[in-house]
Amino acid sequence: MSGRIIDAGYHLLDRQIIDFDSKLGGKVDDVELTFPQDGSAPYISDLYTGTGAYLSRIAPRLGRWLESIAKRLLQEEKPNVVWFGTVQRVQSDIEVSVSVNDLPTHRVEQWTAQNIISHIPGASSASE
Amino acid sequence: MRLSELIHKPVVDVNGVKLGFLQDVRMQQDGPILGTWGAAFRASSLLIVPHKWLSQLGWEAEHTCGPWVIRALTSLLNRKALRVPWTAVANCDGPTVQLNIAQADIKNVE
Amino acid sequence: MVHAGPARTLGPYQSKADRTAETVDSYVQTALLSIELADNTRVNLNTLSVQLDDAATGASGAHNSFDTVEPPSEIADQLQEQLDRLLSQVDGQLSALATDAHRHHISELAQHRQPLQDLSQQIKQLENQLS
Amino acid sequence: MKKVLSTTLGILTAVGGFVDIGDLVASSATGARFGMALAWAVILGLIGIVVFADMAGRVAALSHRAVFDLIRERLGPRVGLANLLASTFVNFLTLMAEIGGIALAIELATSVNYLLWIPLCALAIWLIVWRVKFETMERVFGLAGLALLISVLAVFQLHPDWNHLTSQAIHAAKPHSESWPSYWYWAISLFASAVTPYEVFFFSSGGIEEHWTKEDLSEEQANVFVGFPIGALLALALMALTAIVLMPLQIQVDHLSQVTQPVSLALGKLGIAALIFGFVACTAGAALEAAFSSGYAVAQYFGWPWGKLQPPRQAPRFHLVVMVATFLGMALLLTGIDPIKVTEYSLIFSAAALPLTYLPILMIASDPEYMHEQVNGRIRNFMGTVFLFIVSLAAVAAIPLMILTKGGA
Repeated sequence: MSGRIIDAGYHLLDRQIIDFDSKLGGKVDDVELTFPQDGSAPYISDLYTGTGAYLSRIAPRLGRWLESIAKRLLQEEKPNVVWFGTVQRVQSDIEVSVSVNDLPTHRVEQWTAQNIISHIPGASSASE
Repeated sequence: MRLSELIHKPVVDVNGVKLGFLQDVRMQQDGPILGTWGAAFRASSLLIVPHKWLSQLGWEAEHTCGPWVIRALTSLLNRKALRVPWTAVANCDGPTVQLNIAQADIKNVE
Repeated sequence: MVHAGPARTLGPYQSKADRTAETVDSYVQTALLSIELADNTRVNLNTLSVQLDDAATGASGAHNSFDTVEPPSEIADQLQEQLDRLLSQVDGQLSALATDAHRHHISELAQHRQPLQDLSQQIKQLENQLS
Repeated sequence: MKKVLSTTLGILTAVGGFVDIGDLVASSATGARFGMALAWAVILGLIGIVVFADMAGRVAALSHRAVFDLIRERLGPRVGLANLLASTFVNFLTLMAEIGGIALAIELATSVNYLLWIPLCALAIWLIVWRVKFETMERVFGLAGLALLISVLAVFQLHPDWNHLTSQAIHAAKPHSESWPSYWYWAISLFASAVTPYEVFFFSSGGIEEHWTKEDLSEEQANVFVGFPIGALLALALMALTAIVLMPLQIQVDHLSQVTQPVSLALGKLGIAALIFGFVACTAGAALEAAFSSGYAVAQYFGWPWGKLQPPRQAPRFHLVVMVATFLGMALLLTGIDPIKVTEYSLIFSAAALPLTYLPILMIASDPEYMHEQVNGRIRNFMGTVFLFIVSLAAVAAIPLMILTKGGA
């Protein structure tokens, strides 16, 4: 019985993702189970994060529709996925080794920052 | 397949007897190596519970913390929970999780 | 005037009249307290005029919502006429009071004390008959 | 002085629960109608919020996770979403009411119609969230709110019959002129407003904004045991003032201007000046608390960056939520909605949010994965369970009572 034991739903689903600099990068909205060809037990290969994956759990049709749009728009096979290989630590939150700017949720965050927030004076300076 | 499709799916034994709902999949860190993480988490067993709404209120079998009255109520409501090794799963991409053993032969694993 | 619909029996109409009288009397007492505070220069002008404005609008609001209810019978008609007369006098006094306050005629406020006290007395008598 | 300064987060949080615009009128209105008979509801609310704010503060200090982040984790997306919608609606209604409250308080000082002040107040609240450091905002509004302590001075100045007041409070008897439904409606609205969920969102998120760790548990405790009792004291003082002055005159309180009369009688113009300054500070503090909580709840539920730890550019959606809530509130207020009535309607939605907020907190505070060795002891768990039951009872009774009494009429 080597290695750590977790319950996937309890320890991963809806947990906060943080990057190496402990910046917040969205929630784990779903977990990808990959079934190996040899029929052995499935393993966790990726984490899903983003509105599409989130909605798929509450309103599946709406969520999948949104995801298909994101795929076409961003020309990426799995736009809202974080490879489990980049995970550093699984505790009460999930730390990944990439920067938050490379995480899927960053696109909408970036869009809001550029198109709305930065037009207002004082957007980039720390408050005093 | 996504974990959210599995969670709360009804679990059926080899004779079609409904055993309850899948609350969660226990994972053991002995899968293939993934990047800097190391060995991936591989499914080792699954937990079958009688009512799915319990975990929606945060009253999950085996994980509920809090005052004893809440813990007592949760374990009472989940007393029929069953933990079955993943090897007992025949297939799980249909509308139910189909097991390859009968209810009688299920022995509760840790 | 838009009628909010007749109150079928005397009971509900009477309790509506009783509640209206109670509310208006509360505003009259509020105004009387403001006058006393102004007399002893214990309240600044701005707060005083807001107090008296609120009392005036509050009382006339209660009066209007009472008038929208159609009295169901002759006895109720008599009650409505009696209360309506009192409420109209109250409205007159309170709006004059509020105007005086806005014009900073503080010395003139005291002249409204006696009429308001009489009106409050009459409203209380009417309330005792009703409940 | 350092000690007092370090408890301003608790004071500011308590302001939202005990002396926001709804409570300023509600405490005064219940004093004028029931005397001190409903004092027990304020005390019960105080104990309840102390129990849960302390737990939420400890969770924040130990796990560095704020309340709404944990609510979704514990209850899952669907039930978590139901709580998010209910809480966000309460936060929004409260924010709107508080902006109106600031304007009403300024109107008392200037007699210029409150509607004219609303755009300015909304802009000021948004600007503070946008530019001012969290600690600075907390110090300024936490301390400024203490101006309301003038009401405590006024009570003593009136030399009341203390035995009569205390016996009213102890017997908690319903005056014969009042009906039981309205007695219980006002009791529940006083209790529910003392334990409103956004206090716990604000307090726990504030703890993280202040970088609380295990070493800051004593500061967290000071905030809870200084801040909230002061809030309750202010609410009880306002209740006593109207019980002493307005109840004998059979004056019913439904305007902020009436709340100033007892202090004016006791302390004259200086008293009113301090009281109105206290009104502005408290309603502004409550508005900031509601504005921040609107952003906190939504951002923490979705895992977005939140709070004042970084410039607005790096927490864009958090600031967007606060901005939309503030200016939408302003727009609705300009249509003439009565700010004081708005807080009563928010009671309905807090009915749903109350149990779904405090159950997860109670569970996580006993979970070693989050609290390590600081898990709840027997006393905290016992008090937590008792108040979870009381809060759920109040939540269930709130809506029917509101309908029965047509809003406490």
